Amino acid sequence: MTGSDSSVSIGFCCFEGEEPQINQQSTPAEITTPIIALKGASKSYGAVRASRNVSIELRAGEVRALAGENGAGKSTIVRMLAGVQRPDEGDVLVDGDVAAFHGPADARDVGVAVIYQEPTLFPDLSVAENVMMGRHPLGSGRRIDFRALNRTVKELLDRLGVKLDPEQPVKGLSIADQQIVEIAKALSFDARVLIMDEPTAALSGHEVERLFGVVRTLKERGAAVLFISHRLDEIFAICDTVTVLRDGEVTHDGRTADMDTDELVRRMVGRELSNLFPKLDAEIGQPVLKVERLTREGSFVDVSFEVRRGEIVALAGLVGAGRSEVARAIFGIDKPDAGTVTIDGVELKPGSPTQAMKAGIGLVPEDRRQQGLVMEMSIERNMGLTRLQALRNRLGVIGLGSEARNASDWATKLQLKFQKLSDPVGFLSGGNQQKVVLGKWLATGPKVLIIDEPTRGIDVGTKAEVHRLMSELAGDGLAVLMISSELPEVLGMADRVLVMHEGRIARELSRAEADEENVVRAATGQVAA
Amino acid sequence: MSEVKTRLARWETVTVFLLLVAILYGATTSGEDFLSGGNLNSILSDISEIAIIALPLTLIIVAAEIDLSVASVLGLTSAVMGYLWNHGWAMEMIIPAVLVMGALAGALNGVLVTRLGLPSLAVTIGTLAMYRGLAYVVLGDQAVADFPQQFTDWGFGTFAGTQIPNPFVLFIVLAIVFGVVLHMTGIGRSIFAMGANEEAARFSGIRVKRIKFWLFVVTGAMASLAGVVYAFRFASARADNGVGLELSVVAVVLLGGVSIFGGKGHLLGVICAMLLLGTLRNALTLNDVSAEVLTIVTGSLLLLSVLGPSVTARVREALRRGRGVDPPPTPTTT
Amino acid sequence: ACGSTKEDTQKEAAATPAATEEGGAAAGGGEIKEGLKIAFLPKQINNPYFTISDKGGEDAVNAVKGEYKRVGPSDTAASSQVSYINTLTTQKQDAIVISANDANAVVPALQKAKAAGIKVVTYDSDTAPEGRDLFINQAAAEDLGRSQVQLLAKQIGPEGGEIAILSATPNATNQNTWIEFMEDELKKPEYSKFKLVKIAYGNDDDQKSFEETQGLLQAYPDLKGIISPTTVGIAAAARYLQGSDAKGKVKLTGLGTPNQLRDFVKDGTIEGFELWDPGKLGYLAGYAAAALASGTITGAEGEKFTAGDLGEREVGKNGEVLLGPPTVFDANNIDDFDF
Amino acid sequence: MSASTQAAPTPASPHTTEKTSWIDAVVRAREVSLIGVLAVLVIAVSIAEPRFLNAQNLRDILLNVTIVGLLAVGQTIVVITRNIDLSVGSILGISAFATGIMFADHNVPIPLVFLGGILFGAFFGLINGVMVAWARVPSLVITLGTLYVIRGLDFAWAEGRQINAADMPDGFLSLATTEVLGFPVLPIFTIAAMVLVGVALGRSRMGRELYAIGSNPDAAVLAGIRVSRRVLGAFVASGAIAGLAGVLYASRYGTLDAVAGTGIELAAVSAVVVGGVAIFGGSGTVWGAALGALLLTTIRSALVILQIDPFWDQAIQGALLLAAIGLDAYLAMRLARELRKRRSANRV
Ligand SMILES: Nc1ncnc2c1ncn2[C@@H]1O[C@H](COP(=O)(O)OP(=O)(O)OP(=O)(O)O)[C@@H](O)[C@H]1O
Ligand SMILES: Nc1ncnc2c1ncn2[C@@H]1O[C@H](COP(=O)(O)OP(=O)(O)OP(=O)(O)O)[C@@H](O)[C@H]1O
Ligand SMILES: [Mg+2]
Ligand SMILES: [Mg+2]
Repeated sequence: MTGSDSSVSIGFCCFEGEEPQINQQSTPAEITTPIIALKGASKSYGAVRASRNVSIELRAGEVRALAGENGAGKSTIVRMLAGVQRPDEGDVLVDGDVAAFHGPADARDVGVAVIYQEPTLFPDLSVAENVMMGRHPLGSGRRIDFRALNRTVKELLDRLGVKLDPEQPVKGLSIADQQIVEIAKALSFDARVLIMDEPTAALSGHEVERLFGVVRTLKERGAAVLFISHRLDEIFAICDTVTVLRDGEVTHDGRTADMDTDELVRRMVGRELSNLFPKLDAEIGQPVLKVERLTREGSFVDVSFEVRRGEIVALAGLVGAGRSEVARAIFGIDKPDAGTVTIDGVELKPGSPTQAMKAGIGLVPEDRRQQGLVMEMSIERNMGLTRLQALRNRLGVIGLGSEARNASDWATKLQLKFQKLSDPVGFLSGGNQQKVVLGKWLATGPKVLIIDEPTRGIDVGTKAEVHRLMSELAGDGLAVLMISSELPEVLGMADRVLVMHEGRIARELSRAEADEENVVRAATGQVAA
Repeated sequence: MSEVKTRLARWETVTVFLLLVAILYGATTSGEDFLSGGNLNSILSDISEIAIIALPLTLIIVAAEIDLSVASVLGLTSAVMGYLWNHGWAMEMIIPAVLVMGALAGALNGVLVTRLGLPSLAVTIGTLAMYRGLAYVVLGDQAVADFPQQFTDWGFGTFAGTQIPNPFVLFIVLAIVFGVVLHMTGIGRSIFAMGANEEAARFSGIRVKRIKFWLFVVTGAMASLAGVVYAFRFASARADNGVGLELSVVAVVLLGGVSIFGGKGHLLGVICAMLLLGTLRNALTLNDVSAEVLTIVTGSLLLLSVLGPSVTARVREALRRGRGVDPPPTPTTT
Repeated sequence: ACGSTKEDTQKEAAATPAATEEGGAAAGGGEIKEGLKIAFLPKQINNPYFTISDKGGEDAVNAVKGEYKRVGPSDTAASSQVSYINTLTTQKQDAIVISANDANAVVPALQKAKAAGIKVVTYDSDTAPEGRDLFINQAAAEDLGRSQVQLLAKQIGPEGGEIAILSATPNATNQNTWIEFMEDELKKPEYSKFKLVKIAYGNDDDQKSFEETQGLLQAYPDLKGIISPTTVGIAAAARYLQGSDAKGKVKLTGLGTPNQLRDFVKDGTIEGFELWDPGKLGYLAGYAAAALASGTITGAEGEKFTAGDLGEREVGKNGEVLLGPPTVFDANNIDDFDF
Repeated sequence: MSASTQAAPTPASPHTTEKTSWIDAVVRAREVSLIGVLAVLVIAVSIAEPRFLNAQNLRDILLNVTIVGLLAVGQTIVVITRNIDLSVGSILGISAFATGIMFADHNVPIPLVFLGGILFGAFFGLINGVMVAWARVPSLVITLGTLYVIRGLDFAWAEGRQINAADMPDGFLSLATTEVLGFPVLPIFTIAAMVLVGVALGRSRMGRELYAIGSNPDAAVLAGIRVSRRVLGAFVASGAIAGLAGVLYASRYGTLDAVAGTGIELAAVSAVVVGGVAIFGGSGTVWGAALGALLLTTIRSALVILQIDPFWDQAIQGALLLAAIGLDAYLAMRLARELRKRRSANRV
C-alpha cells in the first residue's frame, strides 16, 4: 500500500494492489452505456407489488436521486440492484448485458457498493473489520494482516475526516458514527456504482456536507451514484437526475435542474401539498412537565426545562447531543444519576416507565422498529399494549374484541391505511407504522407526549399529516416535547426551541428568536447559553 | 393466502392431526389393549409431571427465555420432602414448604436473569447442576419411601371413579389457569410482546423484568409441585428423581409449536403435543417397539416440528416465485 | 413343603393365568403351562450385564415353551420402568421378571399388575416385598459383601492399610446393602489394620468411574486396595490402574465379568474378583416366573420348583430364591468362562 | 496478497498507543483473567493439599480435559455463529462405538480408525448443518432432536453390546498412557485442534466471517458472506471434532457401549460459557473455551483431592459455573459504564 499511496484517494482503495478500474475521463453521461440498470423489473412481496415494470439506468459520472413516498418501492429497487433479491420479472443489466446476481457478493464483484437503509454492521467486530469484511488484507500463509487492515481503514477514515479508532468495536458507537462506518464500508472498495439508501437520515448537516464532498469526488472519477433521501433539499443539492416512484411505478425521470421542490413533491404524492408545517396557535397553559437538573453520567448533564399545556417544545441539536437520552430518562427507561422529573407538581419515581405512564407521559421513540412496535404482532395488539389495564373486563380478562375496538377508533382518527387490524404491524409501510405508534400512545390519553424524531424516514405526504396531528393535539391541550434533527421541522412546529450541545442545554429560543442560524450556532457550540 | 389455508399451515393444527394419527395407529394395531381405560390411565399418568412443568415453561419460552433447571428443582423437591419427612414433619407442612422452596429456586434463576442480565440458557445450565447437587447434599444415597398412604394413594389413584389419574386432573385445572393467563390477560399479552421484542415492550411501559422474574418464580414453584406429584406417584423420594426430564419438557413445548425465539405459540398446541408424545410412545410400546426406537421417534418429532413449517414455507415460496432460487432473508424495509 | 414339580409334563392347560389364589403353603403340584407370556424388564435395556442375564431368561422361557419378551428403558430412571410395567399390564402378560431401578417407585405399578393377575419376579435388584412374588437373589447380600472384603484382605496381606470402595450410583440398592456388610465385616478384629477411607461413586459411567479411581489414588497416596462391587466400576478402575504407577501395588477386586476383565487378570492388574453367572440368574428367574404363572408355586417359604439344568430350588425366607455362591475368578480359572 | 501490504513499515500508528486503557485490556484479556483464576485456584488448593501439584495429578488433569476441551473447541465454532450444537455428546457416543466396532469386528488399522471416526462425526455434523442452514431452523431445537435421534441409533446399533479394552489393539489404548517428553499424547490432539481452529477463527477470512455471522446474521448476508455454507461448515467442523473426541474417548476409557458420553454436551457448553464465548454469537475465542474446560476440570480434580464429600461435587460445580458467568456479566457491565464515561470524556 505504501507504494501506491498517491493513487489512493477517497473511495478508491485498492487493497489487492491493483489499479483502480474506473474510467478516468469524464465522458458526458448521456452517451455511455449505463454501468448498471434495471429493465422492466417487477417484484412482489406476497400480495404487495412493490415494484412494477421499473426501468432505471445509472451512468458513469451521474448522481441520480430516487424519490418517492414511504413504501413507493425505493428500497426494493436497491435490493434488486444489489443482488439481494432477484426481480420476479425483468432484468438487471451490467454494462448493457443481462446479469444474474445470485447474491450480494455477485453485485459487489462487478463493483456495486451499497449503503442499506437498515444498519448492517457487526456490533462485536472492530470498525476496521466491519469496513473490510471478507476482503481483509492477507499476509503470509493467507493469514489476515491486522496491522495492514487497521492502517488502511485508518487512512480511509482520515480522508472522510472522521476521528474513529479502527480497532474499536462498533458496539459502542453512536448511530451517527455507525452510519459513517457504513459509508466507509461502501467507499472502501473499488466501486463503480454507489447506492445509498437514506444515508443521511442519522447525520448532522456537517457530516452530510462531508458525504456530499465524497460523492462529488466519486462522480468526477466516473462512478455512478444512486441517492435516496426524504430530505428534498439534499436531492437538489447533489443530484443531477431524479427518478420518481409512486406505488412501485416510475412516474418521472428527468434532470433535477428542470424541476423544483413543489413539482417533485407533486410527482411523488400525485397531488398538491399546501402547508408542510401547519402549526396552529394554541392556547398555552400551566406547566405540566418539569425537568430539573437531570443528569446521567456520559449522556447529559444538568438538564432543566418545562413544557406547558398546549405547547410544543422542540429539543434540537446534532445527532448524539443526548436528546434521546433525556427523553429516555424522563420516561424512565434509563435511570438518571441525579435530578427530578415532575408532572403537575408530582415527582416521578426515577427509572419506572409504568409510573411515568400513570402520571400521563407518553413516549414515541426514535426507532419504531426496535422500540416502537412489536413487528410480528397484530396492529390491534400493538395499539393495546399501552392500555392492558384499561382493556380488562370485570373478570380481569381482556374482553373479546376490546382490542379491536380500541384500535379501530384510533385507526380512523389517524387515517391509518391498513387491510385488517389483525394483520401484523410489519405489513404496514413506514409512515403507517409511525401512526400506529402515535395511536398507541394517544390512546392512553397522555398529558405530555414526547415524540422522538416524529418524521424520521417518513415521506412528505405522511409528514404533513403527522405535523397536522401534533398541532391538533397541542391545540387540545397536550404538552408536546418534540425531538427532531430536521431544522425546518423544528422551526416550523415549535413554540419554543431548546438546543442541546454535548449533553447540555446550550440555549433556549422562543419561536420568534428561533431561526436557522441561531439554532445551528447553538447546536455546534458556537455560543454559550 | 386464505384464512383457512393459513390456519391449516399452522403447526398446532399439524400436531392435532398427528395426535389423531397416533390414536388411530394405537387403536388399529393394539385394539382393545390400547383403548382400555387402564391404558388411558397409564398414558395420562406417564405424562403428569411433564405436563405440569410444560405449562409454565411454555410461558417462559414465549417470553424468549428458557429454564433448564426444572427437572433439578423437581429432584430437589423430592429430596427435601424425604428429608423433612425423615425429620418428623407433617406432610401438610412439607408440601407448602417445598412449594416455597421451589419458588425460591426459581427466584434465584429470575434474579440472575433479570438483575444481572445473564442469558437464561447459561444460568439454568448452572442451576441445573447446582439444584441437582443440592438434592444429593440433602438426601445423599437414601431413598425415602414411607410417605403416608393417603398421599401416595392420591398420586396413584384416579379421579372420582373415572380412569383419569388424579395428577392429571390437577393438571387440567392448572392448564385452564395458565391458558387464560397467557391468552386472555394483559400479562399474557405482555409475555408475547416481550418475547417478540423486549425493547418495544419496555418502551410500552411493560414491566419486563418484573414479569420475567415472576415467570421464573412460578416455574420453580410448578416444578416443585411436579416434584410432589412425582414423589407421591412413585411413593419414593430420591435425589435423582426426574433426571433428564428437562429435555422432554422442552421437547414437548417446542413440538407444540412454541417458537424458541419467543413471541409465538399457543398452550393448546403444547397440550396436544404432550398427548401426542404420550399416546405415540404408549402405542409403540404396546407394539413392542424398543426403547431406542422411542428415542428416535421423540427426536424425529422434534425435528419435524421445526422442519415441517419451515420447509413447507420454503417450498411454497419457491413455487410461487417460479424461478426456484432461494432468496436470502431480507431485512424488511418500508 | 410340597413335592417337586414335574417339569417334563407339558400339558396344554387352559386355566386362567390368575388361577392360584390359595394362600399359604403348598400349591397342588401342577405342571408348567405352555405358551406363558413372560416378560423381562431389566434396569436398562442396553446394559451388557442384562444382555447376558436375559439371554439366560430367554433360554428358560423357551425351554418351557413360553413366549419370551424383553422390554426396558434406555435410561436408569425408575419412572421409565413404571411405564413399561403399565404397558405389560395392559398386554396381560402372565409374568413380569424385573430388576428394579428403584425398590419403591415401581411398587405401586407392580401391585396394579399383581392385582390384574400377573406374577412378578424380581432378579438382581429387589423391590419392597409387597411389590413382587419372588426375588431371585444372585448371592446372599451378606456373603457377597463379606467375601469381597475377604478377597481383598487376602490380596493385600496381614499388614493391612487404607482401602476404598468404588460403587455405582449413590442410590443403587444392592450396592448399598453389600457396602453395609463390607463395613460390618471390616469391624472384625482380624481387619483392625484395615481402614475404609472413602466410598466413591462412579455412577456406573465409565468416564466418571475412571476419574473417581484416579481421584482416589491422588487423594490417598497410601491406598492399598479398592473394592468395586459393580461391573462398570471395576473395569474402569482396572483400566486406570493398568496405565498408572499403582498397577499391582494397589489391589483391585469386586464384581465383574470374566470377558471384561480377562486381560487385566492376565497382566496382573487384578489378582482375583468374583461374580455369579448372570446367565444363570436370568435362567433361574425365568423358571421361577413360569412356575409361579403356572400355579405350581405361590412364593411361600419352603416351596420347591425345578429350574431346568439348575435342578431343584427352594423358596427361602421373604420369598427369596438363592442362586448360589459366587465364583471367584483368577488367573487359573478365568479361561474356563465365557460371559 | 499484495507485497506492498507486507513490506509496509509499522507507521508507529500514534493512535495505538493512546488508547491502551484498561478496558481494552479487559476486552482482550478474558483469557488472562481465566488464567488468573486458574492460578489462584491451583495455588489455594496446593496450599491446602500439596499433593495436588504432583506430576501424576497434573497429567491426569490434562488427560481429563482432553475430551471435554476438544468438544469445547468444536462448540466454540458453532456458538460463535449464534448457534449451538447439543448433539455433540451423542455424536461422541456413536463415534466411540464405531471406533470399537472398527477394531473389534473389522481390524481396521489405527490411522484409518481416526479418519473413520472423524468422518463419522462430520457426517452427523453435516446432517445438523443442512437442517440448520438450509431449513433455517433454530439450532437449539435441531440439535436437541438429533441428540435423541443419534443416541437412539447408537442404542439400536449396539443392542446392549459392550466392547472392552481386550477388543482393541494395545497400540491404540496406549495412546492414553504414553508420553512424549513427559507430556501425555492424548491432549496433544486437543491442543493441535485448538491451535488449528484458533488460528482459523482469528486470522482467516473464513473465521472472521463466522464471527460476522454471529454478530449480525442479516448483515452478513448483505455483506456477501455465504452464510448458509459457513454455518453448515461450522456444524460439520463441530461434528468432526466430536467424532475425533469419540475416538479419543475409546482410547482413554477402553470400555464402550451405547451410553458413552451421555450428557457431556452440557459440560462442553459450560466450558464455552465460562470461557467467555458469548452464547449469542459474535465473540469469544477457542483459547477462552479451552481454558474454561481446563478450569472446570481442575475444579473437579480439586474437589476430589480435597476429599470433599462426593455429594457436594455437583452442587459446587453448579455454583462455580454461576459464579463464572456472573463475574463475566459484572465485568461486561463495568466495561459498558467505562465506555459511557469514555464517550463523555471524548467530547470535551
Ligand atoms: N420483506 C418484505 N415483505 C413484505 N413486504 C415488503 C417487504 N419489503 C418491502 N415490502 C413492501 O413493499 C413496498 C415497498 O417497500 P420499500 O421498502 O421498497 O419502500 P421504500 O420506498 O423504500 O419506503 P421507505 O421510504 O419507507 O423506506 C411497501 O409496501 C412495503 O410494505
Ligand atoms: N447505539 C449506541 N450505543 C451506545 N451509545 C450510543 C448509541 N447511540 C447513541 N449513543 C450515545 O448516547 C448519547 C446520546 O446519543 P443519541 O444519538 O441518542 O442522542 P440524540 O441527541 O438523541 O441523537 P438522535 O438524533 O440520534 O436522537 C451519545 O453520547 C451517543 O454517543
Ligand atoms: Mg426504504
Ligand atoms: Mg435521538
